[in-house]
Amino acid sequence: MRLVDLETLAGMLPAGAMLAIPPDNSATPSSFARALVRADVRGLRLVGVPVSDYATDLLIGAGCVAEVQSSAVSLDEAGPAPCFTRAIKAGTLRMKDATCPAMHSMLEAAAKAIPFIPIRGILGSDLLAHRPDWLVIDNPFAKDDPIVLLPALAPDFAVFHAVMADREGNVWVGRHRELAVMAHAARRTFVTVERVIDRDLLADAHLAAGTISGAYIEAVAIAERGTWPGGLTGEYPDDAAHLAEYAALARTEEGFRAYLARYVHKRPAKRPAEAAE
Amino acid sequence: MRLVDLETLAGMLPAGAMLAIPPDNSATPSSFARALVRADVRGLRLVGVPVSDYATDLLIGAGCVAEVQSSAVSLDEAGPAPCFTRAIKAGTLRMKDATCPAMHSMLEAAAKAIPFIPIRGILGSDLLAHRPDWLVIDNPFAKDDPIVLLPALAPDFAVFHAVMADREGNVWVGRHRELAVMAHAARRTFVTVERVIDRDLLADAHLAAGTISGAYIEAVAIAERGTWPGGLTGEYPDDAAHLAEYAALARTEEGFRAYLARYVHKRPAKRPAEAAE
Amino acid sequence: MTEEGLIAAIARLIPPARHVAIGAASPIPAAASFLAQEMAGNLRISLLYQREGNPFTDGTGELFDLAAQGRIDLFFLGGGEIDGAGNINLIGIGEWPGRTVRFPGSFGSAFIYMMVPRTILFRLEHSKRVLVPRVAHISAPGTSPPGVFRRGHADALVTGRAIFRFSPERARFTLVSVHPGESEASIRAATGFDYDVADGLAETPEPTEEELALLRGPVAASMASIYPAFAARLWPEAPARRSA
Amino acid sequence: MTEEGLIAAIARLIPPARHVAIGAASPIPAAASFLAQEMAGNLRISLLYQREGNPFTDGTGELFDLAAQGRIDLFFLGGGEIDGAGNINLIGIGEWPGRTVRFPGSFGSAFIYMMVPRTILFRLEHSKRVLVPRVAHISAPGTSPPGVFRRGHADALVTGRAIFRFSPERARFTLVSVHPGESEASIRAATGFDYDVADGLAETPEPTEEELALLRGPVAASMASIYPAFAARLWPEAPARRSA
Repeated sequence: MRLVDLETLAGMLPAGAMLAIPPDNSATPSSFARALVRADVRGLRLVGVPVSDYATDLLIGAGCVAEVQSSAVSLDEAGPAPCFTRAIKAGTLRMKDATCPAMHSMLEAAAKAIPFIPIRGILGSDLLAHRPDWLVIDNPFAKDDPIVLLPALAPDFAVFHAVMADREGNVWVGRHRELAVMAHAARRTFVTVERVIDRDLLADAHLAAGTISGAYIEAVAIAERGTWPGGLTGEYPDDAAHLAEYAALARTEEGFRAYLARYVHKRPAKRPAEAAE
Repeated sequence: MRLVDLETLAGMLPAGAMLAIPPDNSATPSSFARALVRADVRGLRLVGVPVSDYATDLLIGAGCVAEVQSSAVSLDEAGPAPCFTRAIKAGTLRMKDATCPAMHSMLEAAAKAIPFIPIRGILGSDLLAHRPDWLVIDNPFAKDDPIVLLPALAPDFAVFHAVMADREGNVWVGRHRELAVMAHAARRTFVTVERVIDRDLLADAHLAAGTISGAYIEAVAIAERGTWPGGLTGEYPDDAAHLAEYAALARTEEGFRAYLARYVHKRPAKRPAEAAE
Repeated sequence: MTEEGLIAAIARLIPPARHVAIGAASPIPAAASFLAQEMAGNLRISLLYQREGNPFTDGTGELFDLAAQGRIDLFFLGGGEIDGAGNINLIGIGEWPGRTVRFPGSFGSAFIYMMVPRTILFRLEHSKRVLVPRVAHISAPGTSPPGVFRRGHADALVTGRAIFRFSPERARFTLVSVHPGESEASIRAATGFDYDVADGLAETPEPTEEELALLRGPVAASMASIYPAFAARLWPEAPARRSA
Repeated sequence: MTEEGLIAAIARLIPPARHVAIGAASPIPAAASFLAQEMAGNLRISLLYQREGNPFTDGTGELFDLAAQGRIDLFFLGGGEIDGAGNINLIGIGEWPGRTVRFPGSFGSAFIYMMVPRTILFRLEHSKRVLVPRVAHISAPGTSPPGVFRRGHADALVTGRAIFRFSPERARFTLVSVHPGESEASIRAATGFDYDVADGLAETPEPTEEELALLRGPVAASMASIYPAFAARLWPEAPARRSA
């Protein structure tokens, strides 16, 4: 495990990479996304685990994204994702629509290194016609039982934010097991954390149960309040006012540029939230 | 969730049930197995998650078992499982041999309620010829790529031992996620625990990460030192001397009967280990 | 109809469910479920994507596994468009994937609509824009041909103006209740799809005193920890949050 | 050969692996891995089914997923029978499933033998009973036909008497080293399968001073927490366990 600073971590992500990120209700790497904008990484193929939010919309607006694969892109209570919606209407974004359990299953298949996995439902949804990579077969274990097969999805990178890492690169994610699945599925995993602790997370039985082994983690950077404006369970709440401000500004190209100037490229000293960024 | 005593819990398991139990290195329900012997439950179909140990051997010796599906049955350092070996040679036990990751995958498929799941490997193993329920198909996503499909395995019951439950039936299993898979896969789950605590396991972020929701748990019984002679991580070590004694006694039918009389039917007062049993 | 009335109307539809699950950004279904829990007692509520009151310890995928296992009796779904055959569209309008109007995306609908025995469709806006003859794109189908594994269908469609019941055999809604201030004619005028009208077409009852007391007491307290903005708006006087 | 010698001999086979995993009840492979780690530095050791030193937080299935992902470079397998084509039998002898002799069962062998790039076969007993011309039942095949997904094969077979290397192309072992006290003839007499003999057939070296010091120091300490009985027998004078 390498402990690097946030800008270095963003610089380690090559243009065109397929990058899986979780949404805010999990542990969205918002500070990392802003650092990617600053690093001007282009052509990203974003994977929502299983949906996408602010970080994805920001990267789309900043022109960093070629493709999104997700079950939904929205700002939740703050409404539709403005840059995403604009890009879809403009036809400038390749969108691979999915459904939440399919996103989970495709990543789980990659984590198990099996080439495909079946899933119930979906038959009769127009999603199928637009996912030539999803097949329908007859269940070999039954008669007249059509079922969807999904291919494994192994992202080049998984990136998420977590409360803490230890010196071995073990990362505590609590009950957010989908982050473990992401890390197992992805070829390489980067993590931003609130803090690095000196004790061994795997040595404490209570903490170990919510820990991802450092075996899966390639690099860690400290990013205090790294999910902001999202919240982090047990640490700080959502910043609903900021998300509303983002939603309002991002409604226009000019507003979005103003947002970038104010909150991404310039990092105001008066926002202690992101001192480390 | 119902909190019952151990003998009641054993009595809730019907004859002929398919019962998944983990081995000692996970959280084997040894006290529960002894209670099943006392309750004389017959015709059990045991599922090893993914292997089987003392509890399985004991139940076989006591005549409670019609079938074992497992990747291995042994007493680990204490050597071969004597009653199992005897029953196989006598042809009195239906054995469905498997391999560890297949046991995990079949249970994971049941937990996801998908009818089957692919698995790499196994091709060329004689296991396949003896598992007509395991199919080989051509991977529909590739050319000339044979792959094994396993059916989902949903046991009637999952039973395991854990450190603690709370009043809502939430059960802390720590890093033993295979116990969560078992509980998700099985139609009904019984748990024995060292103790029932008054605080809510899901309300503590550290404990919640290692907790199975009470939604999956049908009944809980207190069985102090419930994995004995196995150990329980963080609580008590293996009792290697007792396992060696079991292995020696169980080598003959007469010895096994003596073991039952001494340690199962009669519960010696001088063994504080199992006061609750 | 007041939001409290809507919540009470939905709560009455929930029994005999024993386990209801609720997706993201669904304060009214969540409040209805808490009310049904207070009324009926033995109801388990699983809230997806909520920091508080979240029973899932196996990640955000666990809800879908639970649904697939048949352990969830009732789910709530919305739709950018909902048509008279029960199809829902969360994708968009115009050329795929929504070049004219883009909705957020299908979330879990394509799966969960077919996995749970009962779904309550809920959409506050009741207009010809939302309730259409035929959705532009199907996120999740209202019915499925024989042979397709499916546990259930829409049970009801609740809007800000009325309540419909759905017949999967006929793939068709029946108007069963109009909210106060609405009429059979006003609903017909606002609905883009064709439907039947129940013989005993009723007016959706206002909440009872008991329902109101529960809403403003324990339900408000539960909601305050999960949907603080919503709870503060509806019940500014409510007691402090109770632990979920 | 002493057990320490055997451990050192196996340790020398481990590089250039960066991640080695070890199954249940394998004290000698575990000790060899700890020694290789001390010698080489950057070696990750994953111990299955051990209370201490267990890095798996996703259950006992995680090791197999790791192996499937190609994240484990080297694994150790044994066998009730091992034949000259590298097939291993952990099932038994006689009518299936082992009516004459029953072994414990196949454990993960049918999978992991095909998933990891390198496997070291280890069996202390070197006899015609164990090393047979053809195993009675195949738990895991030594080689696979073209088209079958397989990452690797046996790299070596280590017994209490000798070391063989395996050629997957020829599905055949080559004797490369005999332990002190053994000879080319004594190995031939004790081996049930046919094999080749390396041109430069060597004697397995005794452990060096450095290896012995590491074994009796840090390796003994690591082993004490994982295989206490084994460690106490081999190294009764060793320091107390260090935390894993």
